[in-house]
Amino acid sequence: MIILQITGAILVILGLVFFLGAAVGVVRFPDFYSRMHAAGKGDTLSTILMLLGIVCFLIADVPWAAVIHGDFSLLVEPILTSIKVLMIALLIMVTSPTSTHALMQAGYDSGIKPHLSEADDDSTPSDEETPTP
Amino acid sequence: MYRVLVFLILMLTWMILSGHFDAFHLIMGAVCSGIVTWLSSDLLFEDRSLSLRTRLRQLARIASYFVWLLGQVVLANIYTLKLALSPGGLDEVAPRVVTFRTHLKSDFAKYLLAQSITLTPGTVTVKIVGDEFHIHAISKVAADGLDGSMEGWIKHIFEPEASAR
Amino acid sequence: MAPMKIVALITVIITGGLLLYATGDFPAWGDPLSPANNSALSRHYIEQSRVETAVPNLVTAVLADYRGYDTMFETVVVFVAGLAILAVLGQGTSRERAAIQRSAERYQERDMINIMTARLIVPVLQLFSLYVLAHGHYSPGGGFQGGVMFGASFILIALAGGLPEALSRLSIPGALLLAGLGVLLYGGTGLVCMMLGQNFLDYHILHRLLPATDAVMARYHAMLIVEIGVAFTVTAIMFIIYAALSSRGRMTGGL
Amino acid sequence: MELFFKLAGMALFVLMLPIFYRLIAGPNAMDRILAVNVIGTKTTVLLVIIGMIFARVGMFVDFALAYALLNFIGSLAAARYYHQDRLRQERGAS
Repeated sequence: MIILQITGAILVILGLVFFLGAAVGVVRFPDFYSRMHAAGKGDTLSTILMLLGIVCFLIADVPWAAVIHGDFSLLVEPILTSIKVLMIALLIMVTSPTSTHALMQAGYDSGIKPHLSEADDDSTPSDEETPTP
Repeated sequence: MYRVLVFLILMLTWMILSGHFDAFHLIMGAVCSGIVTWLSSDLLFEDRSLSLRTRLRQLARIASYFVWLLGQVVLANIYTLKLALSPGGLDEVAPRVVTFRTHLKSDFAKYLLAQSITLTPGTVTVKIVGDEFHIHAISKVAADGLDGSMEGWIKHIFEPEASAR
Repeated sequence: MAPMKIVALITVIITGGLLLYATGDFPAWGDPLSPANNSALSRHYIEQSRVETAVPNLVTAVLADYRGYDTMFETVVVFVAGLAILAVLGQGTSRERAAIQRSAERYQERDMINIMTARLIVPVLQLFSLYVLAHGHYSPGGGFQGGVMFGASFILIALAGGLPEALSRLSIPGALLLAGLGVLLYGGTGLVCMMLGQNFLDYHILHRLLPATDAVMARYHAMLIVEIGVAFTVTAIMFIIYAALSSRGRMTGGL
Repeated sequence: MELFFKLAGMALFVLMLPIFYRLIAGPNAMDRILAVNVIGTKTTVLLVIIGMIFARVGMFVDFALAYALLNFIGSLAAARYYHQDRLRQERGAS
């Protein structure tokens, strides 16, 4: 069970690292849209990783010795809790891109100036456009 | 038909949430699932002409797609992390708006594509107008990443006959 | 604006500081000597509520049974607040509604991604709110929380698919009926107790009406009935407040 | 293990501070909504972690689920409000 705990700890720490990326990105990036990139993605993955780590801890916490001796009732509650935590992760995976998208669209349609770099104007397949409100 | 399916899914969710399996709570769960089915079963499963077999096949393909997507999400985050933390990373930040047309037909397929684009490297769906996707990409590398492999995956999920040809 | 903002900021900081300072006076977590444990009344609740009502969650027992009056009038306050908002903002005349509908449709195209997410989330949200409502006896929750979340599911429909879509699921007259029904369910439970010869909201006498219950389980089930009443009112009023405020009383357009 | 989760929760809070900076400084309203959205998502995780510290995850998971759902509705409402508000202003100006 120590392996599960170590895996869980690694996942939680990885989640924190990704969240560090999101936090730094939110502060450092030049305009609203790129900040949204950092926030939207770092947020989703770090949340999912940390919740997965917590699931690992929950499963490791089950008194396996008693379960092996036939006392399966002890298994019910941790399993249900783990499924609920996974449900939160799934929920975040659905809702977080949606709110990212809704915020992006609101900013785009209301004409927040994007920070477009002049350095590379090789508009390959991309046809750049300034938002026309 | 689909109502029964929705009811069963909701009942399963109820049992996971509840954790009490005595008769009183199960009956209450059936009543509550019934209420929710009655109120909002029309929200789930838009296209009801498909048979359950097709649905199950789609579900299996969506599951394998999810695994691939999760890998892409990790890559997305490593990319953002690199941009955010490396001192020269900001030079690479060159946001742009890309538009492209999709060949996907159903709304759910477009939805899945839009959400996947939002989750993966440096791109966010800003809006969908009809068939046209407006994508905001954070850098040139990210914009070049939109090569249509993701659309191929999703086309394979929902329209397997079309993509086989 | 700027001076007002500074005043607001200072107010917030001072309030927050006072609240943080006040937490220092709290008894330690689970402290048996805390003042809340030492009056005769609270000791009675802590020791006897499980025996008297069969409800493991002490908070629910106190809220819906021992202090039933309190909760009933809270529900009435919520109800009256909804009525007041409708009275001030109005329900919109039909001609106005049609005119605004036309102008609103022009610039307000709905967003497909939001709609699809709402379609996925709303059933989960509704089922979860019913779970919170029904399991108020075991885990934290109850009528108010469940009602707020059920109301939020209608708000989500309105946000994603437009207010007309949400109003077609729960119309304003329907919501008012639901809100009234909730208060009626609560007060009616109390009145039935009176008719059976007990005090108002003294649930244990209800074992004569409810099948297969004794005096203790009657209190348990009556609490659930009362919570359902609270949830009805809160759901309806949440939605009414949102619909009225987001459309400035015209019941169309909206966010 | 409790110590690990206490440290993790504290680290999570410390990492939220830059986002609080964005919340206070953020040049316009959308930046602030963004910051609130991120903090909300992280609060979900923080609730589960608090549950681990108190060894009552079964209870706190319900809070986290409710919070995640309501946080999503909140940021969607904020985005829609901003969107419509701007559109209304433009219509009023033209």
